[in-house]
Amino acid sequence: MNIIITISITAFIVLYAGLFKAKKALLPLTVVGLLTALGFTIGAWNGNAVHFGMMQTDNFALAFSGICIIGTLLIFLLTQNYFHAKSDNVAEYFTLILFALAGMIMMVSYKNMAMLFVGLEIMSVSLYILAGIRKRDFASNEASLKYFLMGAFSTGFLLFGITLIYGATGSFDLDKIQAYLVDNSKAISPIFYPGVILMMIGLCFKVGAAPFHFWTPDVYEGSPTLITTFMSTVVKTAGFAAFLRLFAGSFAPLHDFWVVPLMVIVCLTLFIGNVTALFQKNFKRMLAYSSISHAGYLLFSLIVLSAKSENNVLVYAAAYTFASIIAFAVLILVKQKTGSDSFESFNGLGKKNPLVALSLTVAMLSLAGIPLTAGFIGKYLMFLNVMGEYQTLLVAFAILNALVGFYYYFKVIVAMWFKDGAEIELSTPGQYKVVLLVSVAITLILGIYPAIILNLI
Amino acid sequence: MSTQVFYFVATLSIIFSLMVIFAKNPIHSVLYLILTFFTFTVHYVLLNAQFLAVVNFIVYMGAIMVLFLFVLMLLNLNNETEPSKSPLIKIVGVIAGCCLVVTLVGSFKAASINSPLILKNQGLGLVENLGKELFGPFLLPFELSSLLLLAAMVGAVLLSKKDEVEA
Amino acid sequence: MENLTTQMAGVPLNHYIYLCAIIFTIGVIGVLTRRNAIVIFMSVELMLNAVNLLLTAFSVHSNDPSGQVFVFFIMALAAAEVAVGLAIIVMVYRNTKSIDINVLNRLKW
Amino acid sequence: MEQLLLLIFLPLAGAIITAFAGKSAKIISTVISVASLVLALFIAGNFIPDASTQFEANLPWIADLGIRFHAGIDGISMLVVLLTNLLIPIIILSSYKHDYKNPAAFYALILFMQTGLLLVFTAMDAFLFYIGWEAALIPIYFICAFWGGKDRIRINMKFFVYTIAGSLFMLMGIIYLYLQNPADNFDIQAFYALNLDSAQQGWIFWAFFIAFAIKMPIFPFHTWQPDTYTTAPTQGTMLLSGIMLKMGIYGVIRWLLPIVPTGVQDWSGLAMVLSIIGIVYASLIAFTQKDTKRLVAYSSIAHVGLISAGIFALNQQGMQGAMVQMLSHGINVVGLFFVLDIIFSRTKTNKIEELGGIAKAAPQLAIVFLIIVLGTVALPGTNGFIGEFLLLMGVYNYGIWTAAIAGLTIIFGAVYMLRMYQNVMLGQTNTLTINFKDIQGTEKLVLYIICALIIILGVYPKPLLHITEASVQHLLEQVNQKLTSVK
Amino acid sequence: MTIEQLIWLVPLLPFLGFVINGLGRNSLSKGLVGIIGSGVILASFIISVVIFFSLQGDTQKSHEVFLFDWISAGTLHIPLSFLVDPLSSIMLLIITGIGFLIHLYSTSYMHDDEGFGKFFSYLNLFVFFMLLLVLGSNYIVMFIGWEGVGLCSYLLIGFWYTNSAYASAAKKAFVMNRIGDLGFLLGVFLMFNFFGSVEFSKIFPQAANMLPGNNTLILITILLFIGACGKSAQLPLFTWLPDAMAGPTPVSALIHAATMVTAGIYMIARSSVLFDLAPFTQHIIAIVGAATALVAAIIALTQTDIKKVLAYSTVSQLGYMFLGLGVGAYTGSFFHVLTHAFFKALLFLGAGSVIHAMHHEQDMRHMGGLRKKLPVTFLTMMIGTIAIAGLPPFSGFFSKDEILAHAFQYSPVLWGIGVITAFLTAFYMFRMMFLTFSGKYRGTHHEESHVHESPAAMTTPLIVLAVLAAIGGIINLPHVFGGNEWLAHWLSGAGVAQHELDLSHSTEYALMGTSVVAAIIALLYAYTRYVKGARVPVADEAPRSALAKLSYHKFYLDEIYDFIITKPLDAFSRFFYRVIDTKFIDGIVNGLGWSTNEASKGIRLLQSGNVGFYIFMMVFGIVALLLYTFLYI
Repeated sequence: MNIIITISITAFIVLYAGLFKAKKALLPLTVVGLLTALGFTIGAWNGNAVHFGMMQTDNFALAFSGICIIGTLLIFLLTQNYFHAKSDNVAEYFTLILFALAGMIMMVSYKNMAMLFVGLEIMSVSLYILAGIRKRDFASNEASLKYFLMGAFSTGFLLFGITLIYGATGSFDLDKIQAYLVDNSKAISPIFYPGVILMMIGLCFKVGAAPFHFWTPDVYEGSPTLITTFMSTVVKTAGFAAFLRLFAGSFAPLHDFWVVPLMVIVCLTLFIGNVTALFQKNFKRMLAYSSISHAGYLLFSLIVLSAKSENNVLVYAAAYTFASIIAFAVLILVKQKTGSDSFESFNGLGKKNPLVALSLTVAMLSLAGIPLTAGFIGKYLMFLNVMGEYQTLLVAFAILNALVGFYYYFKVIVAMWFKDGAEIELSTPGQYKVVLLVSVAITLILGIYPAIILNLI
Repeated sequence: MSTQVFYFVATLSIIFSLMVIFAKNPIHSVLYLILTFFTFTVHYVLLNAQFLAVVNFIVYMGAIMVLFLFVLMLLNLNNETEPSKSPLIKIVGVIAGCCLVVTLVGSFKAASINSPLILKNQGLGLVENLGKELFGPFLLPFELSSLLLLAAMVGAVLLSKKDEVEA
Repeated sequence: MENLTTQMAGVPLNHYIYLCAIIFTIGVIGVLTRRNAIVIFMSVELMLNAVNLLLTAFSVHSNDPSGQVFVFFIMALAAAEVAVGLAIIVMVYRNTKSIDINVLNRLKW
Repeated sequence: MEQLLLLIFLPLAGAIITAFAGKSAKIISTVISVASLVLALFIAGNFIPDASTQFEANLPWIADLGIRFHAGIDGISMLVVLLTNLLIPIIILSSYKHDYKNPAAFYALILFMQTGLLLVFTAMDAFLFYIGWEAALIPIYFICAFWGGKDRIRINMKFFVYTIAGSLFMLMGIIYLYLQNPADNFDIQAFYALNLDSAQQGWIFWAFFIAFAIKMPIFPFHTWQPDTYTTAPTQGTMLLSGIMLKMGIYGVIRWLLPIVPTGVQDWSGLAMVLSIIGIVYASLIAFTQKDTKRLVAYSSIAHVGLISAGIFALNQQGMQGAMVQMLSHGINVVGLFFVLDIIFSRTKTNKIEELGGIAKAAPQLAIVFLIIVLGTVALPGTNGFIGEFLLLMGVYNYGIWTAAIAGLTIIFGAVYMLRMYQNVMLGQTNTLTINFKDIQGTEKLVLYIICALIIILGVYPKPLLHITEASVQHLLEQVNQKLTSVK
Repeated sequence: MTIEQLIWLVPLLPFLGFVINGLGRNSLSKGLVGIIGSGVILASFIISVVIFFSLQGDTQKSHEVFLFDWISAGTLHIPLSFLVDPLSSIMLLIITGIGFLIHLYSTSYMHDDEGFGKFFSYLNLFVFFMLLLVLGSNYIVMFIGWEGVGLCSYLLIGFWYTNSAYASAAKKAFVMNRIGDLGFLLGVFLMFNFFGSVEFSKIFPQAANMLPGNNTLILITILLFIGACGKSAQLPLFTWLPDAMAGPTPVSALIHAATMVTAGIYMIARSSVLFDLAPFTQHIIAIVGAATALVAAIIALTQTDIKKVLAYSTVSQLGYMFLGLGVGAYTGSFFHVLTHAFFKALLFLGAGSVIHAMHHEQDMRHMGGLRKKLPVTFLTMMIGTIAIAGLPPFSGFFSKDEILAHAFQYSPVLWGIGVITAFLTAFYMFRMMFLTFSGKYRGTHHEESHVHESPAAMTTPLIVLAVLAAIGGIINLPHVFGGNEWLAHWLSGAGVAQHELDLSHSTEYALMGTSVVAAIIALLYAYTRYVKGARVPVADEAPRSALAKLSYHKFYLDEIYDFIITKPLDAFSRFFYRVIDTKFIDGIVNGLGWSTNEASKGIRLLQSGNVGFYIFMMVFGIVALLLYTFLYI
């Protein structure tokens, strides 16, 4: 509860600070607010409190809240020199990001469909706006409108799903829904099943799983890079937490029913994400496809439900989030200097900017899943989970896709280190350095000694 | 006899909603949509959900649709210039829709849920009842939906106002 | 009024489901077949309304007011979405002088 | 235990220091690598040649996943550890004449790779083994792709994806074994004790075998290798051929045979056939190669084919032959590539037909090259003979025809190696080779060390055989015991 | 000093010579190199003599000297140990004795060569390996020497490596030897499997208790024989030996006539216990030996290079020895090894002397009338020629006739081939002598004035060898001539027991008479043709009769091998590389990558940018999922 309140209040304060043109104070205020929220998160650890029967801040919720808050914090640090040059509505942007974060906190800790719905929509509406904040930029416009239209469309399905489940169970409460499933395991209302499927569709859309992923590449590419960072990391993590809370929790008794379509979705997602990413010439778009493929890996945790599923998602999401933040941070730097986000603009980056290039290399290795990085541990846990029920073919398929992944992740490594380029020297602001170092440190620590996070939930 | 009212209104709902999507002129679409919403209001009344009926009438027909209309007028889109999609896409779209409705209804196995709708509590849809519910168990989402509205407000302002720096 | 509603008792629940499914699908068809962003958006509103009606029907059926409360939330969302959505459409229109979604194809492949 | 940890992590520490050393990276890395050689020799000196695992380090690592940092040295490990720590300083020394750009990164990567290799060779925990396996791959990829020659990016990408494809399937196998293991850990002894039925063993066999076969490489998984060897910088080629391919062989011995003996038994026929096809096939291809590095690359495939054939023969001679040959091949192939590098650095060509008559201008080089060639063609009295003799004997015990075909390697090997030697070194000098400078300085040092090793190990191989004997015997007993218990 | 204490010095001394000369090849003076090189061999020779005599006085004829454990793996234990017995002690004498003479000769012959030091170090190394070969107490140590001498042969044939034809000849020798070596090695493996050991002292006693005709033994012996074929230049592997004449002449004398090429005979004689139990193999050996003898002799008839004639003659004589081995005349063959070592070394050294005098001209068509210029060379070579032609009482007569007598007993056909070969041998040898030494000098006058007799360092070995070639026959004088067959008795101490000859004395006389008559006819024919008729072989391109062409072109064996082995292998090589490897296997690998890439190109088009399409796809997915739901419930 405190977390949401803190974040909301921070948002208001920032909004008002913007009103009073206190531009310099925005970032410190935000950071203080987020750190406070983080403090509350840690403070509530093991509390497992239920708020108004609507929110449950169990460790699952807190852990994901923590990741979301830290991720957002890092992204805020990346705002240095980012918005200021283009606009003087920085305070509004900050506010919207914070609102979105508040929505995500709701998504990771809901106990009632209403909370899920409200949280999801707070987040989505904020993102629709954030995607379009480059008002004069066609790409940004397009991204915003596409996201909005498709997002609203998918919300319809999500709502239909919620309605059907309500119709079947007479309640929006997750526990009651689960109790309904357990009590009536022989006579579940036939409208419950389509309800589950429709909710799955709605959530798949939010996390960008095929065939509901189509918005992802376009929106990621068109949005301002920083917003893309936010969308592809924190937002995605929250989406998965919501997905997991529902399906690994309430709908778990129906696992046999929804696992088959989910498997199809996983395979499609992996295949389309990886294979399409292969041919991309644009780093940002490649990252968008890569985020699709990571959605596929993350969904592995739902294919075999175990006590570890939730924690596995946490590890994977953490690995993915921090690696992606590095990638996008470097992308922002490169784009600021070269004006392009194609692979070519990374050529020869390693010569003049070893720190940046090294960070990006670590990030790419982690995304590709090379041992000693967090990404490997994440993938390993996913494979381990699925192998637990000997879904070997699925794992083999995922491995083949991971191989394709190596190709495109290494493209940028190749460009940075092995190709000759313009030898540009990036101007890396201090905050970027902090973000890079922190993210690299987290990536490596989780990769080498993941024990610290393995039993968190 | 009065069950016939439901079927009559339902038929109207369907017809009007079809008109919404098939009207060439967006303005007409909006107007048909208002009609559709009106039929919905009737449905709410039939279900004795008076509060919703009122809210639907005010918010949807009064506010939202007026906003639509306003924007259409603002953008001067009252003509029928929208280049329509090729007939093929339309046909495919309709077929896809039909498939959707068939599978949707089919997957409900709705035929099995044929218990008649009985209003057990006359006051269910009244403001009092709903208010208790809304400010009782659903207080938190209610409060938090203020964030939603605020975000939308900020966003709408942000997007609509002319940006000096960029201009 | 009360008289009317008591007489409504005869309508089976599944007929509400049929109705809402059909309206919902009409919304989907609208989204599929139209190119005008505003009309598409309206179709989405149609879908949401179908859901609203169904929720109310379920609510009445199970004698539980929470369904109707949820409809209230959906309406709140609809309002918010309309504000944002129309703002976006207006913004796009300012740049492209069109609200035809087929114009939106710079981002692809 | 401390010694082992020091052995493994000294190069890593060295890598970190070297990475920040700038210009003096060369010296620092040399010192570190020599120090680790001394350490390895010290460990070898204190090694008791029985079947036990010594210097064992067993520390908790990722407890929740049953992963421990469990490493140790037995006879089989000892030999490859020695090989690694022997070759790394040689490889570093061999780079002295080169002026690589970014030397700090270059040497740091080599040392980093050393740690990965040592992890592979000492791991007693499957997960640790896998980590080392990949940790060795990343640096070599960077070495080859950064400092390599023409078309290096595409070729190394292929190499990287190809090898990692294999290793991911191995990871699947490891996970499967872990899930089968009631003790919920990755300990090698626990894996040895597993009782899998023959279908399971077959699958595990393939999961592991493909990884190892790609690494070695065995026909038909070899096509990444000639290109990679050809384009890599010489030190990269040396690392690849001298040490890295031993990872595959070591893997077969340590992880494949004892864990899935029935699988091996069921499929060893095929593995044997592939190995033997590889011997003849690669030898034949080497006949008409026009590029010296490529020729040696193919010859390496042939040699490795023989080693794997010796292992799959599943007997003491074959296995010990494989062990000795791993070391010998490592030394010889590093020597060969170094000589080719010397020739290339002076003439700027690897084309056989453009060379000739170097022996006249550089008699010392001619002699050391000849010794290395003779070691490669397994002349008695050189290290190559001991290995090939035992290997052929092992293969012979499997079947006389297999041995006869595998034995063709001693004929074919002579053909292509001598052809190359003749065309490169003998004959009249030409414009490219007339001013060929003879070897000097570190070149001399390295080549003399290599030649000395070739001859000493050829004349007195007993220490090597002694180190491995008990462990190999134990391993084979384990395999046979398991095989009989299944029946 | 006992044998055990001395024996390791025998190989060690040449090895030291190799090391010293090898390291000091640029710093030591030529004189010193020569002294060291020859001196170590002389010292070895002296020790060998001591060993020989102490062995003679010893009741125990077989001494095994263990040095150290070399290879051990599982049940396999291979010690590095020496075996001194009558057989090896005689070989020691030949190797070190003749070796010394040739070293001495080389000090003069190679004096002007820039690779003098290198030459002596190689030569010493050769002697070392050869000694290892004969001293080894098991097949593996023998194999070290076996391959080691192959290496030295490679090095010395390719001594003048700047000539790429010479380098190719060296490579050819090495590779063809390797073919045999593989057979040898496989034989050893089989022996290890069969007997559980590779030690002579463990194998032979076991074999002695076996019955003849054991299939495994036949296989073992055939494999060993393949090894011998390679080393001792028998059909079909003999073509390397004539090419090996590319090396300096002393090398040809030492390696390719006197010692190395007889290693095969030594090995079979050593393993006579096994071969006796495998009559089938013996049959093959006899046939191969006879065929080789005949074919090589025919080729030798038309050769014009003086060394080539000698080379083919060597092959032919080696064939003789194998014929002997095949028919069970182990002592006879070994006797022939001895005498052949004397006269063939002599002939080669003589030829070397001629070549030296002619300034490295080897073509007999440019020689002639050298008798006056090179009297010592002529005389000594004549003795050698008579010896090889098998005219009594020179050594060749006795050894050859012992083989022929056994061949007759075994099969008259083989004997017939032997006699024909003897006839041909006599003919081409005298042809060579006459072409070289009689008639008129066929070079320019200017060249003629430079021709002069070789220095003493070269002629002394010639003389010593001439004496040995003349009288060498006495060591195994047969009973028919009142001899006591000393060599046969001596070798029986090493377990080399040859089949008894039960021919009547008259038959023996008749056989001898036949071969002697054949030789004399040949001599006369050669005389009339080349001295009286003063005929000179025609130029290379000149037309020849079909048979002469066949002979002159060595039955086109090189061409045939090239056509059926080298060319196809190279073609395979290219095919494997270009088609199978690059196109097929790598094509599949690359194809996977390519098709993924193509798939990527195609699939990314799905992302058309059109919202309508996206939504359509989503609806499609939704319908599919709902369909599943419909079917599930």
